[in-house]
Parts: sequence; structure tokens; C-alpha cells
Amino acid sequence: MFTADLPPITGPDVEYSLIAPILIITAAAVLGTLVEALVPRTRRFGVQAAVAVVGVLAAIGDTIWVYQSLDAVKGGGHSGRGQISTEGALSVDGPGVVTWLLLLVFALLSFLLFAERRLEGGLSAFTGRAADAPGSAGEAEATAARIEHTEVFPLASFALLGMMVFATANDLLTMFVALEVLSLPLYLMCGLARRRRLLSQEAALKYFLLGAFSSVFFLYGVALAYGYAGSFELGRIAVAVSSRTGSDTLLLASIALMAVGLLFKISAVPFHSWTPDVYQGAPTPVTAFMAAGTKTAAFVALLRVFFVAFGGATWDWRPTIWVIAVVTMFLGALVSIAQTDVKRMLAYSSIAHAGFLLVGFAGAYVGTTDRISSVSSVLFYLTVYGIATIGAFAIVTLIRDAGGEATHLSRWAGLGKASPFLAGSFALFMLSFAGIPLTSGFIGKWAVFSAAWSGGYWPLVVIGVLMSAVAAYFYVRVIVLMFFTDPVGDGPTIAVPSVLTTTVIAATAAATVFLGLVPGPMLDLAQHAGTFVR
Amino acid sequence: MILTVMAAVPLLGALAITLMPRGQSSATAVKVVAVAASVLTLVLSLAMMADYDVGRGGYQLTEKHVWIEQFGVHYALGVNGIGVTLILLTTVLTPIVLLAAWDDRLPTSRSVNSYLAWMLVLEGLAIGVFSATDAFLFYVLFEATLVPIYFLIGSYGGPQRTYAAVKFLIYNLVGGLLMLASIVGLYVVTSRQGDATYLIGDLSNLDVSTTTERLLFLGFMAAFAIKAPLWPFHTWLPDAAASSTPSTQVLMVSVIDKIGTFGMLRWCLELFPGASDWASPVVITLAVISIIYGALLAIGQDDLRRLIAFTSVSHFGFIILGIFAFTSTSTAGSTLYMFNHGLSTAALFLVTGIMIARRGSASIQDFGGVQKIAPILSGVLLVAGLSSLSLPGLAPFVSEFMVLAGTFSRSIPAAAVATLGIVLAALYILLMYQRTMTGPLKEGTEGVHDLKPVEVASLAPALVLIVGLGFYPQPLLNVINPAVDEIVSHVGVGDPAPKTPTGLAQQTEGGEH
Amino acid sequence: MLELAWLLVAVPLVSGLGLLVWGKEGDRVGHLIGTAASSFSFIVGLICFFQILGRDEGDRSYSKSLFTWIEAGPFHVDMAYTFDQLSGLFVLLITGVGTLIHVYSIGYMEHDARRRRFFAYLNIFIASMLTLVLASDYLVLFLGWEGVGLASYLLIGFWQHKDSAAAAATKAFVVNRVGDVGMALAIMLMFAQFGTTAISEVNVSVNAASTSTATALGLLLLLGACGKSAQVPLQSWLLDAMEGPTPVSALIHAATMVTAGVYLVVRSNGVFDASEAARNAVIAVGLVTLLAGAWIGCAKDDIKKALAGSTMSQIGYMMLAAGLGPAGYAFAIFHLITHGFFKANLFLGAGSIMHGMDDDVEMRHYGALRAAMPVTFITFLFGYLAIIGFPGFSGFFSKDKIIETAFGHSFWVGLGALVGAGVTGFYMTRMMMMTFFSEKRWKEDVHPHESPKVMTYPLIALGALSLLGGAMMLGGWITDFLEPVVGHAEHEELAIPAWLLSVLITLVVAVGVALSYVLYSREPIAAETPADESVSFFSRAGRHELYGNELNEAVVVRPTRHLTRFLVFLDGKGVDGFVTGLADRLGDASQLLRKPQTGFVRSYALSIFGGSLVVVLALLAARLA
Amino acid sequence: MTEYITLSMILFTIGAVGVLVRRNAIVVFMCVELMLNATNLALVAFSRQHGNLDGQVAAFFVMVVAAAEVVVGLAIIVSIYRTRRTTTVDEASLLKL
Repeated sequence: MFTADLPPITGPDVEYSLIAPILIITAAAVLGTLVEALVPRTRRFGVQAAVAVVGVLAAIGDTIWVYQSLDAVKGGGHSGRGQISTEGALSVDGPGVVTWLLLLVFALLSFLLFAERRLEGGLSAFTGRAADAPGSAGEAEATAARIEHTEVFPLASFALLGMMVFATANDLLTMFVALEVLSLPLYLMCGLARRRRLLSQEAALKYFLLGAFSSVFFLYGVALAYGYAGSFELGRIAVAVSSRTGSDTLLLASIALMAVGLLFKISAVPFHSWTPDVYQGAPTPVTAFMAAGTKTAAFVALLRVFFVAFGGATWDWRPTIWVIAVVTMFLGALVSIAQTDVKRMLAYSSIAHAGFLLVGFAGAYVGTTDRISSVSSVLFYLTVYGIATIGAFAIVTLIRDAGGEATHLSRWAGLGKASPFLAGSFALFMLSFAGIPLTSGFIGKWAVFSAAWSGGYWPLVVIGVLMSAVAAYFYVRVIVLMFFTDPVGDGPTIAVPSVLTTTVIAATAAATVFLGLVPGPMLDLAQHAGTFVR
Repeated sequence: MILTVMAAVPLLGALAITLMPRGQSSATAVKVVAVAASVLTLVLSLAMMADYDVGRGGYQLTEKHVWIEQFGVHYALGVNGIGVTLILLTTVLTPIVLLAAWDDRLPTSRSVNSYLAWMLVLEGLAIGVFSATDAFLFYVLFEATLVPIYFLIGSYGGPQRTYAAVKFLIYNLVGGLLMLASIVGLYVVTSRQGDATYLIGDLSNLDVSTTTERLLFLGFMAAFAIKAPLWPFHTWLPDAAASSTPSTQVLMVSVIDKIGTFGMLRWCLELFPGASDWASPVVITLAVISIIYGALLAIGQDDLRRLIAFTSVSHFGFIILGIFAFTSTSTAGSTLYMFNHGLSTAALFLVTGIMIARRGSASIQDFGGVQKIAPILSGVLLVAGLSSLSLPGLAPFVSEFMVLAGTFSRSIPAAAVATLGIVLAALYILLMYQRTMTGPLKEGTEGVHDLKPVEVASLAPALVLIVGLGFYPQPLLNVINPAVDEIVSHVGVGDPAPKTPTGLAQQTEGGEH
Repeated sequence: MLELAWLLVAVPLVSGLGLLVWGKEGDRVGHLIGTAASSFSFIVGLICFFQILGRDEGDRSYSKSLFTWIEAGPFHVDMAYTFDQLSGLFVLLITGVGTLIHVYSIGYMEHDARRRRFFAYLNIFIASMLTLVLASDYLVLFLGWEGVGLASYLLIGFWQHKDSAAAAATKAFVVNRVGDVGMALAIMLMFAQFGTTAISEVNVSVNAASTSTATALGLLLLLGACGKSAQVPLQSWLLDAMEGPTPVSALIHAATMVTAGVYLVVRSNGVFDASEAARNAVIAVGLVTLLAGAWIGCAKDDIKKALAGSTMSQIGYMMLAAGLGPAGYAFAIFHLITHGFFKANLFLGAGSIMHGMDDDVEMRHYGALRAAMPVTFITFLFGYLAIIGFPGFSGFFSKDKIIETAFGHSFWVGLGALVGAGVTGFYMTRMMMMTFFSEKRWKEDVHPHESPKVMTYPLIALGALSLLGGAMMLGGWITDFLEPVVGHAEHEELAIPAWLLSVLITLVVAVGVALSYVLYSREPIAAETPADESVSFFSRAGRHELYGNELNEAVVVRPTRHLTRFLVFLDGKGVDGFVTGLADRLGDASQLLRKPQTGFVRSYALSIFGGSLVVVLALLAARLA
Repeated sequence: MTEYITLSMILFTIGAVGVLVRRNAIVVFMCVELMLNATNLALVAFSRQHGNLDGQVAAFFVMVVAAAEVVVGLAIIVSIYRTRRTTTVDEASLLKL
């Protein structure tokens, strides 16, 4: 009866087919929550794992389909593929979808690690009841009752959802929400370690406080951008930037503050300090997921914001990025030399790699269809880095002693003789990190350097190679430790993993070699993703 | 195709060995397989010689497949005279080395399988490096060679092995990474001018600004100068040599270090002739310093292995000197020198290796009067030593003199100073021989018994080649000359003409005095 | 036969290498094979020589290229040989004396376990020496040049178990290398200058080149010659070289190898004709060495070293002659050949004496040996007469001619040569006195005896040659014979007639002889060498070889040693220290940079806050800048 | 208009400084919330300036997110409190260097 005087409400038109992968993951996450409530404890773990994995697999399949169905658009002078969807909230374009693919693959590998139960004598790497204080009676009871936190799977799925949205968000508000959606579950997951819970909880606290802190900076940047352009949509902001309406101070401040939030996520200096602590404290599978996934999503978001929204102001932010890249490479590579804990070492190396990624970014080379652009080089680098990282952390879960994982490097001495396969794979990942030819890391370095040089930053390339020499020094020392040093005492015990972890290690190692020998297909993928659609 | 096969055979051999069972029982079988693989490679390399048209010059036996389309990278192989020479060196030395390694005493709990496997891998990679005609491919293989040596030193070397291995790797990695910068630069440059490419054919007539050319050149040169090694980038070599097994020393110094000088010829001169010419004064100076410096330090050494390492520094000085003198004589001399130095150094390292193994010490002071109890050993050492001081009639003399003669016509001071090296060479070799072999027998030296047949068998080929090429180097020179002429003419400095050619005299017979 | 002349080299070379490789089985026949090879070369040499004699003056030079040794770019060297008058004479000298010494060695080395090896080395030496003289390209000549150096090294150090021998061998080789530097540079200069290193072409083209070039070339060649021929300043190795077995001293360090320097100068006559300065340098070197050698010869009590000193001195004569240009070349060669005869004779004689005296070389332990070993005495006497230039003996003619030409060049040079002749008379007489005359000063249980026939026959042969060698001068045959090679020279007239000069020379020699006789017959000779303090400065200086070694030690050896030590230090602390230091600094920096990672969340927050401020300011600055 | 922005900036800075100086995790967290609200103020102000509602909508989003953050944050802090019986952030400094 009121229909007469109400204006007709047109529902938003959502291209469900395009964003289906996101929806699938959402469904998986929600389903997981329901499973938590409905399935009896005994069978819950298996079901949860199955739900998550199946969801991811389905999403992967759908993503591939989506990628093929992306139609080319003429944007900004050269080819991009895809389109803006859901009322401008998401931009499902080439780079975005490729990032989805990466994230889903990383998630799949990480989920397999989550599901590993052989190492802890039939229990997962996560604490039974996070609510119980470490060493308390409740904890013992929980362990005895084989209680497990199966929530990690839905949590991880939500985080994954956040990452995927983050990478494709086409307006700043969506991006902020996605940022939180990916962060909050991770905060929690960091605190769920079964062993060394004090460290784990501390990691969670630090990650949470600092994460919240930095995301506020991002948000304020968003607010300023809105103040500058009067809109949250990247495209609109780009127009405002190029038309130079509004005060520059506002613009620059917003660029800076958003940069802070994003650089924090990719752990670039000086916003890196959380990385070592959190990587070390968090349960290793979570660290793997975080290291690979967060960096990927955040870096693509970074590229999207700066290339699409602030593309007009390139000459303002490039020098700063230049400097940050150098500092990050330098500090990451240098400090890793002094590390004695494998996980911290990997953390610092991930900082160094953030620096190398920034080199490619700083090149800000848009490229042409037949040349390596900044976006494609970064995408490739993220691929090889993520794979190697997950593989490395997977191996870390296997080198154990009485207290759980033996992460102190001295315990790794003589690993080469104890287990050639593990040591060999780890050495392979190290060589890949160091960028030795015939490993994927080399091609990645080549790509980002060429992007930087094409962008006219050849001195950055020279600094980059020198820094990778410094970094190599440490990776080499690890290999020395594993192969040339004789074990101290009884040496480390190498836990026999279930097929899950083995699969992960084998797959990542194989991929590292394959992408080093035949990088063509992946490069093709990264390259034909084209540029961001605005 | 044959090139690929040649590179593949040792690699497959290595694979087979790693799959074979470890431990004493199968050790002999493993060794046999390893030697067989290397011999097969040698045979293949001779077959290659059969296919190779000596007279024609240019790159032959070429193969080319796209590898990484996006970077314009091809899997492209091909050899010219220089490549052929070095491949022959590799294929000849590897069986010798493997035979010599027959009863190396390895550190406890190290399997002979991986030891020999790494060596075969090294051979395969080396062949690839010497025949790559795509800069990217070359770089990849060039860097890849680091890994086998790294493990050979680190796993099987002496007490200092870890330090030496890391030092070796980092040193060479720094050079390699600087080269990577240039490799990337090449991509940027070529892709700006059209399709990105790394094929030497397309790169050799690149038009770039002088500055860019020089920067790119420096990147390449850094890698090669460290690898060669050129003073002052040499300090990794003595350590590496002093803490690795004889076979490793040979493969490292005789074969792999040649990649440095080979690279200067193949890549620096062909890709950046202008920059090479621009840099030649500095390089020549450094080369001359290397010659004298290396020789003097060799005199000052007490460790046989370090001594030989420093002699190599001196010899590499000659090679580099010849290359950057840009005369067809000196350049051909340098190429021949690479081969000869490979042989003579191999002989030296192997025979001293035997001495060290039997005496249990590498210190010259611990030897004395060995000649009396091991005449054949001392004889072999003397011949190897004489070849190292480039005595006429032995192979190295020919190459060394060609280098000097060519350099003399380009720069008299450089040649003059370099020639002083022959006196110092006599000193470091003969003093070493005098202290170890002559005089009354030192106590503790009794254990140094004479060479066994297998050892003679492994050394004989090298010695025969040293003598043979001393009197008749022409077969090799015929292979080398066309390639060298192409390079020299490409650099475009040209041979300096004799000031008063022979013809002139006849007219002005008894002319002005 | 000439086209097979390469057999001259090939046969001894093959036999030498063969003997080395053969091993123990070869011990029984090794010496015979070696001798056979050498004699074969001698025969071939004779045939070839008579073949070129058979030809007419014009084309007595036969050249043949065997194969291309080195060819790269403009650099081309043929493995070729030239058999002409000059090389012909040398071939005969080398193979002839060489064969005799092979025969002699059969006896001399009889009790040495490594005799086969000894003969192998001798053969290699013969081959190399022949390569040297037959070469028609300087680089090939250099090949032989170094070959004889190697043989000399091996033979000096033949008794390697003696440290002194090993050291002497090394010294000889290294000092020679110093000369080789000159040689090598000369060849490079030829290549750069003329685009060829063929001896004939170079010696023609040099006329078209500037005098400075010719001088440089000449001096560099002279440096090489000094090394090989033990001429001042590179003389120091020769006396140590006496560590080698005596036949070696006779063959290599008296008759043949040490004269290679003279050969080189004569062979390069074109170069030296083109440069006055170079010739004068040669004369100076020759004159100084001539006197220095004689001086040393007077002071040494070791019979071999005394003879070595005399060798230096005699080669000084040859150098001097060669420096006199076309006038002197022929006489240089002439004296070279006669010296080859009588000095080999003397050395082998000395060897025979040592053989009888249990290898004692100390002349003060000899005395009155003429009865004990008559053949040795007679032959030694012939050698003695020849070297002092007793009228009628070969040395008389050859030395006479040189002094005469020297006077023709300049009075002072001639005077120097004349004095040298007198001193020669002195020290040779001294040697005779101490060895064969005076009273016996033998150590107990030493029973001097004559050597076996296999040793004495060569002595007799050489003794005869010492006497008759002068015949080559009859009617100035040798000068005419060599003229096509070394060029013609007008014979300039002296102020006084030649016969008078000869008389004068003979008188001077007689004075020297007499002086020596008086000195060593008046009171008995001490059986032990008087202490340095008790003898005159002249004797002391002579004993210390005029302090040549001390000089080298001070000027070359010690500085080099110090430099080496310094560089070793520098390399470790400096060059390598820099790199390792860099690595350490990185480590320190790493430790330093991890300090901020305090673990306090608030400090992290601070770094984020501060960082964001910096970024904001940086961006603003970038815009304003 | 600019007054609002200035105010929000002041609030933001106060919050930030609070994060740096306060030890109690709860308080630190509240300071973060303060910064969030400063942002909200800015958003609303800008929204008014531009005369569109996006900013105000965003403010609501932020509030929701803040609420979610509180949930997670308190969960973590409480669990730490149960272990250590303290909420001083400086106590949690085992992970360092």
C-alpha cells in the first residue's frame, strides 16, 4: 500500500559468475563454521579439512574458468583484461585473477600443512584449547582428550577470502574491509601454536596491536584520499589526481599514509619490525600461509592503488619507493646474516625479498604486450617466492627435537647426511632465494631487475645485485651447515611426516626447479594478465 | 646436436652414479662407470672434430631452440675454434682426472659416488659453457658451475674446506651477479631496439651509447676477472686450491677458470669491442702485475698447492695480456695458452697431489731427496715443472712466446716487464724441485714411494701432449686461427705492421747505418 | 746427405729420450747406444761437411725447412735448418769432441749406478747443441739454446744427492734465464721490426732499420750471449757448474755450450756490423771477462775451478774477437775450435787425474804425478802448451791472430789481450807445477794410477788435435772458408810487423811462465790452502771469484727475497685482508642492526610512526624539490 | 570545515602518541580505537564537504570493523592475561633480535 510514494529500489547488479571464486571461498568458510557447530568432535577435523580443501580446489577450477572468460578491454593505452564488477567494488581483471590463482594455490599448500597430524602424534600443530593457559591442567586435559582447534580451517578460509578481495578491491573502502577480514583471522591463528604457546601468544599480541595500528594509518590515508577526490573508487581518484584538483598536500599525505599501511603488510623497512617476531612465534604452517599469502595480496593491492589511483602522481612516490626498496633489501639481507633461528632467518629473508619486489615496483614500468612490465615481474616473483617459502617452512616443521620444532640453526648441522631429500630440498629453496640460475628465484630476480632497468632505474639494479650477493652469503652458510658440518651430539631427529607434508615439499621443490628451467608458461600467464583495469 | 649430446653424456653418467648403491662394495663399479662416461665424452669430442670444418671458421655445429620466449632467450649452441679447443681440453682432462681420483682418500662418511658425480656434472656444464652462443644460456651455465665446485671443495677438501668453499662461492657470486646486471641490461637494450635477443650473432653488432656499452662491459669483465683470476681479485684461488683434492684443483684451475679468459674472448671482445679497447690499458696493466705478482708470491709459498695456484695467477696474467693486446698473434697465443696451461697445471697438481698424499703434508719443508727413492715421480714433476716455466720444446713455451711477441708489437713496456716473468718462473719451479727432490733424503719422507702404473697411465697422456704440442702446435693453431682472426678484426684495432718489413731491405741494401 | 742433415739432431734426441724412458733394462747397453748415437751424428756431420766442401765458394750454404713450427697471424716460424760453413765447423766440433767424451765417459762413469741416464742427458745435449747451430731461425735457435741449458742443468745437478750440486744446477739455469730474457726480447723486437725471425732475413733487413734498433738488437743478443758464455756480468754460474761430472765440464762448460754466445754473435754479424755501439759493448765484455777469468784462474786451488776460470778467460778472447767485426769473426771461431780441442783435453786430463786421486780436486793434494800417470801427463802437457800459445801449437795461431787484430782495433784493447796472454801463461804453469811437478802431497791411502784405455785414448786424440788444430790457419784457410758467412774485411796494417808482435806475445807469455815457475818451485807448496788473511788481496779476490756472488746476493737476490716476503705479507693482510675485512664488517653491521629489534611492541610502533612521518615528509619534499 | 579535519588530526595524533607511551595493552588498544574514531570524524567531515554520502557510509563500516577488532583483540589480550596475569605489553618481549 506504500508502494505508491516509495521510490523504486533497484537492487545492485552483481556479476556473480565473475566473482564466483570469492563466493565459493565464502561458502566454504561459512560451511566450516557450521561444521564446527554440528559435526561431532571425533570426525570434525577430517570434515573441516575436507571442506576447506575442496572449497579451495573448486575455487581454483572456477578461477581458471573466470580467467579464460575475461574479455580484453582497451584501458590506458594498452591491453588490460577483465572488468569492474559489483557496482565498482571489485575489479576482476587479469592481474587480480592471476593473484586469486596464486593465493588459492598457496592456501591449498598451507591447508595441507594445517591438516598434518603425524608429527604431533596424531594431533595437529594447533593447541587443543586456546582458552587454557599454557601448562594448565585444562591444557593437559584437552591434550589427553585429543581436543583440537578445528576452527583454523574456517579462520584460514576467511583470511583467504580477505586476501582475494584485497587483491581485487576497486574502491578503498572495500580494500579496508578486506584488509581487516584478512588480518583478524590471522591474528588469532598466530596464537594457536601447540608448542611454545607463550611465544605464540606474544606473536599474536604484537601482530594484532601493530596490525591494528598500521591499518588505522591506512584508513586515515583512505579518508584523506576521499577528502581529496570525493570518492573511494580508484578510477575516480585517478581522474582527480590527473586533473590536479584539490590540494597536493592532502593527496601526498594520503598517498604516504596508505603506503604505510600496505608496506606494513608486505613488511618493508621501516614497517617490518613485526615480521621476525610474528614469523617465529606463530605456528609454522600459519607462518607459511601468512608469509606467502599476505605478501602476495598486499603487494598486488599496493600495485593496484599506486598504479591505478595514484598513477598520475608516479613522479611523486617513485623516489620514496626507490629509497625504501634499497633500505629494505639492505636491512633484510644484512640482518639475516646474524640470525641463529631458522624461522627468524626466513622472516628476514622475506623482508629482503620485499625489497627485491619493491625494486620491480619502483621501476613502475608499464610495459608493452611483449615486454616484462613491473606488474608481471612482481607477479612472477611472488609466485616463486611464495612457493619456495611454503616449501621451506614445511621442512622446518619436520626438523624436531623433544621441545617440538628444532629451529635453532645449530641443530641443523649434518642434516645432509641424516636426510638427503630434506636437506637437498631446503638447499634448493635457499639457492632459489639466493637467485642462483636454474632455480625459479633466478628468473624472478631477472624479471624484477629488468622491470626496474626498463623503468630507467639501472643504479637500483646494481644495488640490487650487490644486495643479493650479501643475502647469498647467509643462504650459503645454511647449506654449509647442512652438508659440510658434522652434527653436534645426536643431531636433529627428522619426524616422519604423513603424505600431506611430503606432497607439499615435493610439489614446491618440483615447482622451484620447473619454474627455473621452463619459466615460459608462468611468465606468459603473468604477462598476458596485462594491466589493471580501471 | 652433437654438442648437446656431449654435454648430456657426463650429466647422465653423474645421474647413473648417484643412483648406484653407495659404499665400498660398489666403489669400483662406480669409478668404472664414471671413467667410461668421461671416455665416451672424449670419443664424442673427437667425433665433433671430425664434423668441424677447420678451414671455414665461424660458429659451426650450431643448434637453436627457443627457451624463454619472453626474455628472447634461446637454447643456442655452436662452436668456433676457441670453443673447440677448450672443449677438447675439458674432454681430455676429465678422464685423466677421474683416473687420478681412483684412490683419493675421502673424508670419512663421504661417498665416492657424489664425488665423481659432481666432477662429471662439472664436465657437462663446462662443455655447455664453452659452446653456448646465447648470452643468457652462457650466464646460467656459468653460474651453475659454481655449485659442483662448491660441493667438491666443501665436502671433500682439507681442514680449511668450509672457509675455502664459502669464499670461493661468494667471490665468484659477486662477479656473477654484477654480470647478471649486465645481462639484464642487454635485454633492456635489445628490447628497446626491437625484439629482445641474447644470440651472440645479434648482440655482436649492437648499437648502444658508449657509456652503456662500457657499463655492460664492466659487468661482464667483473665476473671474468674474478673467475680468471686477475690481480687483485685472485685471493680466493690459493685458498680454494689449498683445500681441495688434486682432481678438484685440476678441474677448477685447468678447466673452469678458463671460462674467465674464454669469456673475455667470446663475450667481452665480441659484444663490446669499443669498451674492450677503452679498457685495455688498465686490463693490460693488471695482467702484467698478475704475472710478476703471482710469480713472486709463488716463490714465497711453502705449501705446494698454494705455490701452483699462484703460478696459475701468473699464467692467467699472460693469457689475459695476450687477449687484450688485440693482435692475432697474441690472441691466438692466449687461446693456445689456455689449452697448454690446462695440461701443464693438471700435470703439476696431480703429481704434487700424489706427493702430498704419500707424505701426508703439503709443506715443501717436509720433503727432500725424494728423487733418490722415487725417480719416476721426480722426473714427472720436473717435466711438468719445466712446462710450467715454459721451456722451449714444451707446449706452453709456444703459446707464451706468441703472447709476448704479439704484445711486444703493441706495447713494448708491457712485453718487457712480462718477459721478466720467465726468470721468476725458473726460480719458483726449480727452487721447489730442488727443495723437494734433491739433496739427502729427509727423514719422514721415506713413505713417498714411486708412481704406480695407474698413476703413470693417468699422467702419461698429459705429458705426451705437452711434449708433442711443444714441437708441433700447428694442428691446434689451425683450429684456433680463423676464430681469432674474426675476433681481432671485429675489435678492429688490427695487427701493427712491421716497421721495416723484410722486402724493404733489398732495395736499400746496405742502406743507412 | 744434406737433406738428411736433420738426422744429426733426430738420432741423438731419440736415443736420449729412449734411454730415459727405457728403464733399468737399458742399463747394460745404455752407454753404448748413447755413444753410438753420438758417433753416428759425427759421421753424418763429416759427410755433410765434405759435401759442402765439394761445392764451390758461392753456394756452400744448404737450407731446408722440415715443417711449419708456429703460424698465427703474421707470426711464422719454420722448423728449418741451415748447414753452411759456420754451422758445419760447429757440427764437427760438437759431434767430434762430443763422441770422444762419450767414449771417455764410458770409463769415467763406469761405477755410477745412473750411467744410462748420464748418457741420455749427454745425447740430449748433443741434439740441442746441434739444433742451436743448425737453426736457420732465431726462435729455433732459442729452442736449442734452452735445450742445452736444460741438459747443462741436468748434468750439473747429476749428483743430486749433493746439495751443492743441486744448488749449482739451479743457479746455472736461473742465471742463464736472465740472459734468455735478452734473447727473447731480441726475437720479439725482430718480429715487431721486421715481421720475421729468420736469421738470414733479419741480418739483411737490419741494414734498413735505424742504427738505434740495430744497437738495441745487438745489446739484447749480447745479454743472451753473456748468460750462456758466462761473460761478465752473468759469469757467476760457471765456476759452481764444476759440481757436475768432469766429462760434462769438458764437453758443455768448456768445449761447446759455453761458446754458444760467441756463435750467436758471429751468426748475427749483420746486426753487429750495423751497430758500432753494440760491437764496442761486445769488446768491453770480452776484455773484462778475459782478465777477470785469468785472475780467478790464478787463485783457485781446485783444479776444475782453475780451468773454469781459464775457460771464462779464453771465451773472453773469442768475444773480444767477435766484437772486432768482420776482421775478427773468423779468428773468434778459429780460437773457439782450437780452444774446444785443448780445453776438452785439459778437462778430461783433470778428470783422469781425479780418477786416480779418488775424485780429489784439490791441487794442493797433488804433486809429482807425472810418473804416476804418464799418458795423462803427456796429453795434459800438450793441452798446456796449446793454451799458453807455445809456438807451433794450435793455441799459438789462434790467440796470436786475436791479439794482433785487437791491436789493429785499438792499442789498449790489444794491450789488455796481451796481458791476458801473460797471465794465462802464469796460471797454467802454476797448475802444471802443483799437479805434475813439485813434491807429492797426496793424502794417505791415495794411490794414483793411470786411467783405463777407454779414457786415455780420447786424451791422446785430443792431445793430437791440440797440437795440430792450428793447421786450419795454413794459408788463412779458415778465414777464406768462413768469409761467405761472416763477410770480408780488409786486413789493416799495424804499426809493427806481425812477426814482431808474435815474438812480443811469446815473450810476455814466457815471462808469465817463468814467474810462475820461480814462485812455485822455490819453496814447497803448502798441502793446505793458506787462510784468506795470509794471502795477498789479489789471491783473496781471485778465490772469491772477484766477489761476483756477493754482488749478486746484495744487488739481486736479497732484494728479491725481501720483496717476496713483503708481497706475501701484503697479499695476506692487504689484498685478502681487505676482502675478509669487508665480510667481517658486514657481520658487525648485522649484529648492530639487529639491536633495534628489542622485542618491545611499543618500540616497533614507534618505528612505524616515525617511518610514516618520514614517508609523508619525503613525499612532500619530493614535490617541493 | 578545516577545523573538523584539524580536530581529527589532533585526535589521531593523540591516539598514536598514546599507543607509543601507554604500557597497558587495553589502553594501547583503546588509543587505536581513538585513532579510528578520529578517522571517522574526518570521513564524515569530508562527506559533508563533498556533499555525498559515501563518507558517512564509510564511517559505519569503520565502526563495524572496529567492533570486530575489539572482539579479536580482547580475545587475544585475555588469553595472554590468563597466562601471565598481566596486560603490560612490555612483558611480552621474549621474541627479539
